[in-house]
Amino acid sequence: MDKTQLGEFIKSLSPDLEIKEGIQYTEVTIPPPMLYSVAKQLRENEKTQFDYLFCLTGIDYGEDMGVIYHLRSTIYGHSVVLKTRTPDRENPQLDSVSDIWKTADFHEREVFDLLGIKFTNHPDLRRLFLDNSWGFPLRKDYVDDINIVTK
Amino acid sequence: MRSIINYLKDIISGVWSLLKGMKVTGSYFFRPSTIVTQKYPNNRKDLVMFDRFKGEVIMPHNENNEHKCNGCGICEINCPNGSIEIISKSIILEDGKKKRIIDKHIYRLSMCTFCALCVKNCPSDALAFSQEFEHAVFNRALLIKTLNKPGSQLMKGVE
Amino acid sequence: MVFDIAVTNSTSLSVPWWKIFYDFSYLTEWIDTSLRNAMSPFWTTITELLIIGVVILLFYALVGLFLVYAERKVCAFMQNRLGPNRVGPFGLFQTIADLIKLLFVELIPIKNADKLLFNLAPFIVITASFMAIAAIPFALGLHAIDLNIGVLYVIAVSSMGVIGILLAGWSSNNKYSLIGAIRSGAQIVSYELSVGLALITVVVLAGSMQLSVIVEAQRDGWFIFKGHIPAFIAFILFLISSTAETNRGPFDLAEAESELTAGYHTEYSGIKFAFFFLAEYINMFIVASIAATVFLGGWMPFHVGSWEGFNNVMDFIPPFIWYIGKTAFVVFMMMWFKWTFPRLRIDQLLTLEWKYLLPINLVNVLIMAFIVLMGWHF
Amino acid sequence: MEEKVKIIIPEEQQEYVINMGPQHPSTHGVLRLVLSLQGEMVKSLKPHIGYIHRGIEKMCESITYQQIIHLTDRMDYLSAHINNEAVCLTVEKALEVDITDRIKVIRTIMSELTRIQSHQLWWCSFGMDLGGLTCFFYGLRDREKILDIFEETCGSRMIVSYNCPGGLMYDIHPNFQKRVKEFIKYFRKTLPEYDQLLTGNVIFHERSKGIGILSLEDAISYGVTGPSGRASGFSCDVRKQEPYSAYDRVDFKEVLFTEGDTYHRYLARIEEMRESMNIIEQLIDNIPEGDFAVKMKPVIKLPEGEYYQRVETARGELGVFVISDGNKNPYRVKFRSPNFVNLSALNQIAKGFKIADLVAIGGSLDLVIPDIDR
Repeated sequence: MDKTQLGEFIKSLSPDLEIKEGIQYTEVTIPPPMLYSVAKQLRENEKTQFDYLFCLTGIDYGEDMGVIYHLRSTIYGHSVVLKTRTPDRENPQLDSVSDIWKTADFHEREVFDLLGIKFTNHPDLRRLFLDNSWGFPLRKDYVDDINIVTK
Repeated sequence: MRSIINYLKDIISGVWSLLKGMKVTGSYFFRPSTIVTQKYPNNRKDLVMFDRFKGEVIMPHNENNEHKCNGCGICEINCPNGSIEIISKSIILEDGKKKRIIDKHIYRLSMCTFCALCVKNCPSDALAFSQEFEHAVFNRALLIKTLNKPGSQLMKGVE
Repeated sequence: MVFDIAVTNSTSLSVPWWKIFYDFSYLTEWIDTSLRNAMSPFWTTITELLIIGVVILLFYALVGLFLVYAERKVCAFMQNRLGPNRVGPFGLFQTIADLIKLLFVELIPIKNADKLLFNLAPFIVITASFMAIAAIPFALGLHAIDLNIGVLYVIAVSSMGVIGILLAGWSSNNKYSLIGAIRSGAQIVSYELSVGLALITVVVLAGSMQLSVIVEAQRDGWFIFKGHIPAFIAFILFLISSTAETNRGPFDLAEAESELTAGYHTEYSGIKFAFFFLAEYINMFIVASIAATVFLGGWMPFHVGSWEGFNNVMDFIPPFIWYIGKTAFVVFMMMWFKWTFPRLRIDQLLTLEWKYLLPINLVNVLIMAFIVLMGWHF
Repeated sequence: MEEKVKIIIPEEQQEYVINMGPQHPSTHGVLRLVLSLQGEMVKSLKPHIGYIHRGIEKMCESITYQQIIHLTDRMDYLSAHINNEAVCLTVEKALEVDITDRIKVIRTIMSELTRIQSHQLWWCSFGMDLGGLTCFFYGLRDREKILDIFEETCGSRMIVSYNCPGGLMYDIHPNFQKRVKEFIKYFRKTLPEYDQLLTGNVIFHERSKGIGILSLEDAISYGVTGPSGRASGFSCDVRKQEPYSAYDRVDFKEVLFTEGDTYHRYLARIEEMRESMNIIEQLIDNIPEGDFAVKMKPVIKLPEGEYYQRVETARGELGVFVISDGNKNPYRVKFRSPNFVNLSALNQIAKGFKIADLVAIGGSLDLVIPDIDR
C-alpha cells in the first residue's frame, strides 16, 4: 500500500486517529490510551502486518512528552510513523509495546532512562545507561552545571 | 559398516582441514619477507606520513615571521569542542585608525578531535595540519599551544 | 674454558676431550672416580646428588627461558610480526628481562583466599615438572636416573601437575579460576588415558619400559619407522593428547583467555605466576622429549639401512644435538598447532578424547600387539 | 545457643552468577554481562551498559549540523564513514540539495571500503574469541591497507570525518583509484586464506554450527539487522530497500541465509566482503567528473519537520532521526544504532548454550560498545 492508501486504511480502524502525510512516511497521531490497541491491530492485521519496529524515539516537546514509533512491514515493505504525546510532565505514563515487538524492551528502557517516560506493563523497567541518582538528561529543562559547558 | 566409513571420513576430512590451516601459518613462518611490522622508533628518520595526515593544527609562518590569521574567529565558532580560543587586541595604525588584530591563537591539542572544520572554513587559509604525530608530553599544560609565534605579524595583502 | 683445562690436565680421563660429546659416561665416570679419590663414599653420593640437582635446575631455567623466547619468535613469524627484538641481539635477552621484572613484581595478596593452598599450588605444579625431567635420557650417558619403569614414572609424575592447577583454581576464590581448574581436571583425567595408551603401543614394540632400553632398541631404526602405521598413528595421538595434557592451545581451556580471562592463574602475580608460566613450558619440553625418545629414537642418529657413508656422517653429529633437534621439532609442531587452530569447547574436547582418540588408540594397541606377535616389524 | 539452619536450595534454582565484563577480553569494550550459570550453561544473561555513555544525542542538540559529523564518527568507530554519510544524507534530504554524481560514487566506494575494513576487524576478533590468535594478525595486516588508503585521502585512519553536509571535505587523492585497485587485487588473493584458516576448519565448524540460533521471527521482532539478521533470513539490506548514494546503479546481491546460527552469521560477513569488492570494482573505474562538494550556506538551518534516513552500516541498519524546529541546531536527534538493537537479542540467542558459545555468539553479533552506549 502506498502512503495515501495506508492513511485511509488506518483511518478506517478508528476515527479518533489523526492522519498526516509526511515527507517520507504516513504519520498517525494516537491518543495515549489507544496506543496499545492500535499498535496491536497494526501488527496483527492481515493488510498491514507491521512486524518490524525499527525506531522508537522519545521526545520532550517542551510541554508534552512524546514517543514516536517507526514501523515497517517486512512483508509489504510499507512504513508508518505512530506518534503519541502525553501532557503530564511529572509522571508521564504510556503503555508498553514490548510484548508486540520485542525490540521495544530496550528502546523503552532507553526512553525511560533519558526522558523519564514510564511504560506500564514493561517487563523490566530499569534505567539502562545512567545511575538512579541522575535526572533525565534529554529533557529540555535538564540542568547540569558541572558536565554541560556552554560557551 | 556405513557408520564406520562415515566415522573414518569425518576424521580424514577433519585432519585435512586442519592441515590446510597449518599450511597457511607454516608458509608465512618460512617467508620472513612477508613481515609487515616495523621497528618504529628506529625507523623514525625515514618514516614519511601522508601529506594530508591530520597531525595537529598549525599556523604556517613565512620567513619574515608573518602569518595569515586576521583573527576573524570563524575557526573558534566552527570548533565543536571549544579547543580554539582567539584572544585579540586593538592596535592603533599609523593613520590613527583602530584595528583589531590577533594577539594569541590558543589551540588545545588535548581537546581536538581533528574534524578539520577550522582548517576547512578558514577564509584566509591561515591554518593547516602538520604531519607531526608524536604528541605525548609529560605535562598536560604543554598541550595548550599558542599557534602564532611571538612577534609575528599579519602577512601583507591579507585582510 | 674451565671444562677443557680440567679435562686435559687430568690423567685419569683416558680419552680425548671431544669424545665426551659422543659418550657422556666418560665425563660422569671421571667425575665419580675423582670424587671417590677425594672423599668418603657417603659424601661422594651427597656431592653427586647436589651436582645433578644444580645441573638440572640450571638446565630447567635455561630451557624455560629459551622456550618462552622461541614461542614468541615462532608465533611472531607465523603472524607476520618481528617478535621480540629490543633486548639484546634479536631480542634474545627479552625473557631474562621479563623474568627480572616478574621477580620484582608485587605479590598481590588475595582476600578470602585459602592462603596455604594458594601459596602451595605453584610449587606443586613446578615440582611435578621438575621430577619428570630427571628420568629423561638426554644423551648417551647423560641420564640422571634410569628407572626400569621410566615411561610409567614420567606419565605418573607429569600428571601430578593437575593437582596444583586444581588447588590454584579452588583456593583463588575466583569464579573464573574455579571453572578453569575444573575444566583442567576433567581434561587431564581424560587425556591421561590417551597418553598412556599411545606410549603403551611403543612399549609393546620395545618390550621394555626402561627409557634407555627403548632408546637402545632404536639403534637400527626409529620406532616411528620400525612400527609401521600403528607407530605413526600412536605418534600423532601422543602429540594431540600430550598437547591437551600440557594445557596448550588448541586445548588451553583451563586458561582460555577469551572466555575465562586467564583461568586458574588469574589471581597470581609476580614469581608465583612465573612458576605457572615456566611449568607450562617445561611440561611442553618434557612431553616433547618423551615423544622424541620413544618415537623418534631419542639421541640416536638417523640411519638408513645400508648407506654406510650417510650413516657415518650422521654418527658424526653428537647425540646431544640429535636429541635437542628432535625435541625442538616436536616443540615446534606443538607451537604450530597452538598458533593455527581455534580453541575447542569443553564438551567437544571430551568428545574428541572418548569418541575418537581412545577407540583409535585401543585398536592401535591391538594392531601393534598383533604385528609384534607375528614379527612383522623391522 | 546458636542454632544452625541449613537451607537447601533445589538444584534447578542453584545459580552460579558471574560477571562478564566490564573488563573482559571478549566483550570487546566495556560491556558487562551478568550471567547466571548452571554448570557452564548460561541460564540467563542481563546486559549492563552505559559505561561509555557520552550523551551524543544531547550534545547534538547544542551544535550545528556540520559539527554533528565529528560525533557520529565516534559512535560506531568501525563504520565511521557510513555514520557520517547518514547524517549528511539527512541534511541533504531536508534541504533538497542535489549532490553531484561524483560525490555519490566516492561516498559509495568509501562506504564499501569501510564495510570491508570493519568486517576484517570483526574477523580478527572473532578468530581471537574462538582462540585462534593468528587470525587477529592476518586480519589487521590486511585492514592496514585500507586504513592507508583512508589516511592518504581523508587524513586519518579510523575516525575519518570525510563527509560534510553537501559533499566531501576534500577531493580524493590522485593515488586513490590506483591504491584501491591494488587492494582489491591483493584482498582477492588473501581472502581464500581466511577460508583455509577458519572457515573450513573442523574445530571452527564444531564451535559455530548450530550454536546460537536466532529464528526469523525473533530476528524481525528484535529488529536484528545487518549480517546477523540476514543470516536468519531477514531481508533487511537498506542498500537494496531504499537505495541511497550510488547503490541504485551497482549490481550486487544481498547475502541471505536461513539457518541463523553463528556459522552463518560468520559466512554472511565473509560473503559481504566479496560483495563489497564487487561493488567497488564496478565503481572505481568510472568515478564521474564534477565537484566534490556542493556549495552550502555557512550556517545550515533545516526547515521545520522530521527527517528520517536509514543507511546500512557494517553491523546493520543505522537510522538518523532529526527533528528540526528551524534553528541552526537540531531540536532532537535520535540515532537508531544497530548494535543497541542487536544486543537486546543476545539473551534470547545465548540462553542454553555454554560460556564458550556465548563468547562465539557475542563475537558473531559483532558488537561495538560505543555504538550501544552513544
